[in-house]
Amino acid sequence: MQRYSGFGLAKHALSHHENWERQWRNPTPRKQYDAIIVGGGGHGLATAYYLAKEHGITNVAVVEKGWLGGGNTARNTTIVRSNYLWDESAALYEHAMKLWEGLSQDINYNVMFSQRGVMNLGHTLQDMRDIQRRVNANRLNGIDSEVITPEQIQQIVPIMDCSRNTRYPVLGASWQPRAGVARHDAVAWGYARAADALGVDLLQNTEVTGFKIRDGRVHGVHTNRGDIEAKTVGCVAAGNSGVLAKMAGFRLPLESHPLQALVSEPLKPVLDTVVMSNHVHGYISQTDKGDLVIGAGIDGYNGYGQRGSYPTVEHTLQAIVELFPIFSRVRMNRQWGGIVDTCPDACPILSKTPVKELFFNCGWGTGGFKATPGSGHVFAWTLAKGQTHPLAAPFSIDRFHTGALVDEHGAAGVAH
Amino acid sequence: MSEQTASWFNVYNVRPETEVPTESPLAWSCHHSGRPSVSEKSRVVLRERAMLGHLILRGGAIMLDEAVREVLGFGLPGRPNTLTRDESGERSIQWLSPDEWLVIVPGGEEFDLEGKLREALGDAHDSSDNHYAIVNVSGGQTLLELEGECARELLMKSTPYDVHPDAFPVGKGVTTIFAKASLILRRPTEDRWELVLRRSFADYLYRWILDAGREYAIGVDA
Amino acid sequence: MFHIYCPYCEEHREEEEFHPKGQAHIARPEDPEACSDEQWGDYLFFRDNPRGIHHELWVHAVGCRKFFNITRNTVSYEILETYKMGEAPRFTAEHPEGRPAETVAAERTAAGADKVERQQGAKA
Amino acid sequence: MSQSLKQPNRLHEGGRIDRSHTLSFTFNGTRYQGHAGDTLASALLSNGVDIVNRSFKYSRPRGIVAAGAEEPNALVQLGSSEAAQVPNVRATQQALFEGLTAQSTNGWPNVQRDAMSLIGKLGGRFMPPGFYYKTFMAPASMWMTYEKYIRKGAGLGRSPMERDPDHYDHLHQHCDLLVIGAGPAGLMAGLTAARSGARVILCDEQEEMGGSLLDSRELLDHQPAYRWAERVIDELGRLDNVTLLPRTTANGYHDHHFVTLHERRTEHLGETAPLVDGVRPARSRMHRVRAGQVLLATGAHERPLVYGNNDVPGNLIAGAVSTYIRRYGVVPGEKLVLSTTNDHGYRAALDWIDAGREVVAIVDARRNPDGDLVAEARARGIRIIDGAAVLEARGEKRVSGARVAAIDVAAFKVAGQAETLACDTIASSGGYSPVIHLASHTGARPSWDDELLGFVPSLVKGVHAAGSARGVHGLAEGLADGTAKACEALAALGKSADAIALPQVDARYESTACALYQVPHEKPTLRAPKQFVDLQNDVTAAAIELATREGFESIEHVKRYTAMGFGTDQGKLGNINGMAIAARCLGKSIPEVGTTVFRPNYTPVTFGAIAGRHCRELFEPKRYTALHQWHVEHGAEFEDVGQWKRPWYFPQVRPQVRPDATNGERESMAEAVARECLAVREKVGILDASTLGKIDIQGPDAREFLGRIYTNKWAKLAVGRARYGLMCKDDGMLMDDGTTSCLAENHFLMTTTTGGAAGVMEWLELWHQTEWPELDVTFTSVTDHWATMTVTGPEARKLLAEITDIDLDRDAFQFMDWRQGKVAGVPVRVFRISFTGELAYEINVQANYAMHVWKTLFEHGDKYGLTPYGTETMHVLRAEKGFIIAGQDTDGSVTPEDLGMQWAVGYDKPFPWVGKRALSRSDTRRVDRKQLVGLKPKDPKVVLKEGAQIVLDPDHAIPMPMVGHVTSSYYSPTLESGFALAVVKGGHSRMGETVYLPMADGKTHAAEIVSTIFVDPKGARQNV
Repeated sequence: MQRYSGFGLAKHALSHHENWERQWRNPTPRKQYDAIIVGGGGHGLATAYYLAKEHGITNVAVVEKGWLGGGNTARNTTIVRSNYLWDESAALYEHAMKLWEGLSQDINYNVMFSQRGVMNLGHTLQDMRDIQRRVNANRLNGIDSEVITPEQIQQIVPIMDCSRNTRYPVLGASWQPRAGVARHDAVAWGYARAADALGVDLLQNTEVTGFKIRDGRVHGVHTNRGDIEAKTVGCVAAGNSGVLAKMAGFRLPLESHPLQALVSEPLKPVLDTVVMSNHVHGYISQTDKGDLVIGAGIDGYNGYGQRGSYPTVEHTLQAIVELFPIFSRVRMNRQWGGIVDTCPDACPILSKTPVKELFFNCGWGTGGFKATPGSGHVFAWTLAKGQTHPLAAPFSIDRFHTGALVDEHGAAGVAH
Repeated sequence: MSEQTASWFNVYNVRPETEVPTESPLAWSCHHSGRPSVSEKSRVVLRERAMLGHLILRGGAIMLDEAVREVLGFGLPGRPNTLTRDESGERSIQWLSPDEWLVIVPGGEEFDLEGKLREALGDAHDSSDNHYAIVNVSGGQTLLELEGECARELLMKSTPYDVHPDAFPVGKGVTTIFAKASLILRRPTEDRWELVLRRSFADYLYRWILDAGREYAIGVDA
Repeated sequence: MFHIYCPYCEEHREEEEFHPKGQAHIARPEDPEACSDEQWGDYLFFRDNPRGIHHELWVHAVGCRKFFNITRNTVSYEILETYKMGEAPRFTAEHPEGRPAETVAAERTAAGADKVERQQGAKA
Repeated sequence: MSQSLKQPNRLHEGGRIDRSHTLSFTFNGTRYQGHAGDTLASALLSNGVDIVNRSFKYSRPRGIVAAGAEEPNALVQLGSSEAAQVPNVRATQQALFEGLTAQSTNGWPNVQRDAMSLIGKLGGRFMPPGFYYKTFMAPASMWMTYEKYIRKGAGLGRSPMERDPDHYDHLHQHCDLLVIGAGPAGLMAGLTAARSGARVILCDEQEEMGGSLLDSRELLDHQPAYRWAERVIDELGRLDNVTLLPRTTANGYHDHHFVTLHERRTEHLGETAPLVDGVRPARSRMHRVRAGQVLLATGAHERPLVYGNNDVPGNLIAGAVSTYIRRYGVVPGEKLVLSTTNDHGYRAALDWIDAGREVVAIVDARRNPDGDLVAEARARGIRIIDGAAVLEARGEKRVSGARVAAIDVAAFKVAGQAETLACDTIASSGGYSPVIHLASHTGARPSWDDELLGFVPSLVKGVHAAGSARGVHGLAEGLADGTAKACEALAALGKSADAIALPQVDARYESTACALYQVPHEKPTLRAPKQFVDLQNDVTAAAIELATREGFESIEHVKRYTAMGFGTDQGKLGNINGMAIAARCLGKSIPEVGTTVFRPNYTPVTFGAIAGRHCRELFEPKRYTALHQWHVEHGAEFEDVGQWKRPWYFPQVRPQVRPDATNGERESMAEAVARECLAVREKVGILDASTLGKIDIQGPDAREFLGRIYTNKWAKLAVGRARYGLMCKDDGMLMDDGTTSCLAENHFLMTTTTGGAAGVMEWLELWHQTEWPELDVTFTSVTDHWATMTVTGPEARKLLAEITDIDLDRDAFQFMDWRQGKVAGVPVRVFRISFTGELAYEINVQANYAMHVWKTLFEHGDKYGLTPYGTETMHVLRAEKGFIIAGQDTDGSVTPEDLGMQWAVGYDKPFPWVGKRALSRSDTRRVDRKQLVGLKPKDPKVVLKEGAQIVLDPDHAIPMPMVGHVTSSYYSPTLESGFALAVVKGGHSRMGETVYLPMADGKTHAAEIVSTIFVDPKGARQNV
């Protein structure tokens, strides 16, 4: 693998950039692999990378029906934080956070992880109780998190309307300084390049059409480019997980919903942190290019169309203008939708399935991007050992039968 | 004291027999937001018809139609989203759902009407064939009238429902979205729209209508 | 934004008047106590989530307040039909072009039309 | 301020501007003049302003390239005052108005001399696509510092820093046919539909309707084409069934033919909306259109050619040159070289020469073109160089020449010796791309047409395209297509329309265009002068080639790696060229490389317009009770509960609070709440409880229904009695609670929590309509009908007795009874329900009479110390009694058993009620579930923080195992101590144990686990 550095860049510039190598190969599928990962998004690529790097399993294929990182990795609002309420989810997201903190160096690809802080606003007394509860839990779990006052909020974000005149005045916020944003596409590309360098085959335009299952055990997949055998198959297909599960003969407690987002035209920097409000329903940050990136709500119906309903966008912009009256004359450039696979408890599934050696990693809902390194890391462990990683154990499918749900609706970022 | 008309249901007159001060759902709004006066420039005029009698009828259409004809002298609207009125226009019945109607009558008539309807419908406490319900909701809603050349445009600013005469002929009435609340919108005559609002949303809707009507020099008829 | 035909109001209304309530035709087990934890969990949480034709329960929340079903394509978002509670869909994954209305009606009669089908969305 | 009053490039005649109406405006600090009818762009060109901006990445000087929505460079910051600032306004779409003030969005210290351009020149090389990803990684700790500097270069325009003085609104529209675009096809379609009587909306994004007819060289009915357009527009304007919307852009196509149109109502008049009759109209308006059918007559965008230094000011697309000359009377230069691949581009040269300026040459990539326009150009004596193209532009701040050479298109190489032609303007035309954006918003993928050399829209049911929008480019053909497609659309609605006769138009022969996207250069692309594809994001052909070399093979990867098409123009000019270049690099065809997906908006729309009137005071409804005015007049502070405004507490104004206080100071919240609490415990208080949800339930099966939906029993509740009930979801978790009273055998009144009211109502309907339709029962919301006031405290009976005819004797009217009677002369129902633990009467009165009853109570209440109290006091009092608040003490993961409320669970009810089955699941049976308990702080002065986490071992290292948290916590003036409710793992079996609460300030509080009932555990006080 060509090592990336400022010095290297200068060297290439002198040769008119004619000698850059491919970031990853475009291999022909082999007949057999040790492990197949279905889904070439951030989570799947991270899984492949950690399988190769941490477990020495390099005979791995990532099977992707479209282009790498083309699903929710390409469509999210890039927020990274770990201030989740319950011990189980906080541990998983904090595991991810620690990996984020060294990720660019680990994979030699600048994912532009910018720890500019995330605040979750509270607008009602109950919001503030929930914030206190979550922040206190975070603190005792060793996660940086604090409750800040409207005055402190106003200092961090001078352009926000923190007055008493708004419909739902800002009463306070939780604040995680280590949280922030990252460059979403680069995460997929960086993992892809690093996994490829370790020998992983990244098979794009390869669609799984079925699973080879004998005696209750998976033996590989059928694809539009032929059958591929493997001892272990891990599915990391977000919104399409339900479709894959159906192919394997079982159902999941998942529904795929549209989740919309939008960006403004590029503006000179005016907002240096990430602001989220469940109550008035919008979250916002500004990219290094100057776009305001704004997340809207989930539409209530199932949808694979990568678009949602217009009123959802209207509500979000009303909320943004309510919080930031100065943005009234700023213009929305583009909107789009992702497909989020949501669980009834707003927590993921990292689990064995009724089919032996077939594992699923899905149900991240609105929390997928921020979990990418952690999800890949524990899922690689799970695939390598054939048993669930301790951090993943609370997130098995069984919980929907026993009732041991981990209800994160309050912290999931989008109120439901 | 208690004026129960049927032992199976608790029905009584919620209106005081003696004169006591009353406040319509818009009392606070008129006090707080004022009442822009009607002028020659007013292209929309708003008027509250406060303190009317509002009853919800629930049950089978055929059974209720018979009773209503007997008591009020006119029948239930036959089609969804329509309303019927008596000759004076003072009493109306609107379709709300396949088993639900809104009856609006002059204030003070509602209790008497409920009694008569219950009498006409008979004792339906244990037979599943003729279950019905009547609920007095007079304190919970109020009726606004909207007139003027720009009334329709004001509605277009406020509701996604199609208010074009082709889609909303006289005699139609619907429950729909209005701004960020819901209300009942009806068109009893060629030139008049009626809005039936819920009490707790009345102030919001009043302020919305004044705001949307400002460019039409909206006036409020006292 | 969807334009939804309410089978009770007998006209199209804007999506803003409706609430989606999840997958349709999910009946509560007759005898919950006889269910295993697994069966009960399946009833509460496990859904089809198809890519393509899907039957959904909606309610005309700001309108007639009636629940009804929609057959909708979850990719194109095209609504193929709406139908009242207790009725069967004409359009299904097996019959994407739609079965003749008579066939559906005949099936209903055979199944006992007087027995209203119980069907409901998520209750958890 | 400098001034320039000449307009050197303005023609003396022609165009659609009003020369008698001069407007002055300021750009980058210089005053200029233009005319009514100008856009900012045409006015700048008429004044000879070449550099309008600096490019985003390389800071290269940039000029105006296009004349419409596709313009990538001419983005300006508009506004003379802070509040009126609008960032990133496209000068080609901004009508000129008197006093317009604009600035370039980039360029420091100014666009003429930009300090950053040096970096662009030297450093450009070091900024290939993706360079961020390859650098700034070491050391890890430095990224935030690097980023700080990178961010300095971010953005185009800037956000205003003050509140918007304008407002915006929405108009909900409905029509049979929505026609988007009022060019030849759109006007014909609109006219066809309009004459049929259908409801038609015709919108067009430009200042004036007519589209290409406004600058056409062709004649319709033997007159200039615009005359025909004017006649049609006039006819349409007089029809009642037609809504004409000029200055209106269809920006988003949503499902089921829901289209959003953005109408710029006042943006051509000033930077803020001017007052009309003292009222400020909406600055712009979103039309939310629900259409039966939609016809897209959105035309086509011309593609520029990609050649070296094609970004130097003076490079324009050919069509824009024609538009500026014919529509605005502006010639944007002296000497023109035209580089084209098609006949249509020749118009620019003909218009140029008509304007009396010099055409140096037409460079045509085709060999021996023979169309009518070519012949006309030859006849006018213009030099035509065929089989050739402009390889690169010369000049830095303005084109000074064009290097031209023969090329071999198929082999992608230069085929002859280059010649440099002196010129100041290069116009290029690489063909026409149908404007397919709106069609692709629907999710339909466009398909490539090899003959048209462009993507044509795929259309979902109900969408039609006509004219150039679907590749039907000729004028006669476009007109005919418009009327035909309108007939088709109306037929789909079951309406008939007659095709209308076409105006007379001369047939014209056009020779075939050739496919050329990137012009070859003698040097390989990576070494050639920069060939820009996406001008706004500084994406070059070399960048695309490099991306493909690095393995970015999907067009989506190419776009994302290079940022192509991510600008505010969304790649209207460059995307097709970029795809074609990617295809060339990958050795694939364009359709193999695939299409890109367009998303709303077609052009950017302000947040304000999308938000509409739902701002500030009207952002969301505030719901008020019938007693709101009284609360306001008595100084209440309010709490938001759902959409309701509830009195939180009533701080009193007292003459002297502290020795140092000034007169008239109000109580603190703690003081007010303590006073209110004591008033209830010792005298009598009153609460406005009107916000509780109230549902009237009638029917022979009402009782059965209640038994199924509540966890507890209802079979034996007698008429005249009330009962508290718990409602669970079928997962066994508590969702709501409240009392329900039996009004008559078949008649109940249910109350719900304030926030849960709507949800419970829908819940009841859900179960009734979908699961138990055989039950005869109906539900009607009466929340707003009844106002509810709670009179509670030891003196409540005495007070109420003064003004009621109800027998309040403790045996005649017992706890959990309700009675009917009069209070203050008004018929009411009174419920002996207590949420405070004191003697309490909840009065339900028809809301119109509520204020009278409330005031009468106060008239009589003074002597008993009647005190109004708010939600905070209500919370303290109920918590002292261990009464829960659903949603505060529960969070969706709590069962009735967790709450210790087994007494409210009907284990032996015959019907398997909602929530029952879940109570026997393995997780629900765990003994270490979190259970509701009371907490008594060891230090009575301490009020634990709600949300504080509970641990058993305060000395445990982080991460600390947590066993629960505080759900409710208050200071009790009755106990003179803090107290709390909490959920604790296995809490019910930990009574008396000590737990710890480590706080953020470093303190750790200790508390004892106690019963949830702190005051009057036997309930004697409420039974008096």
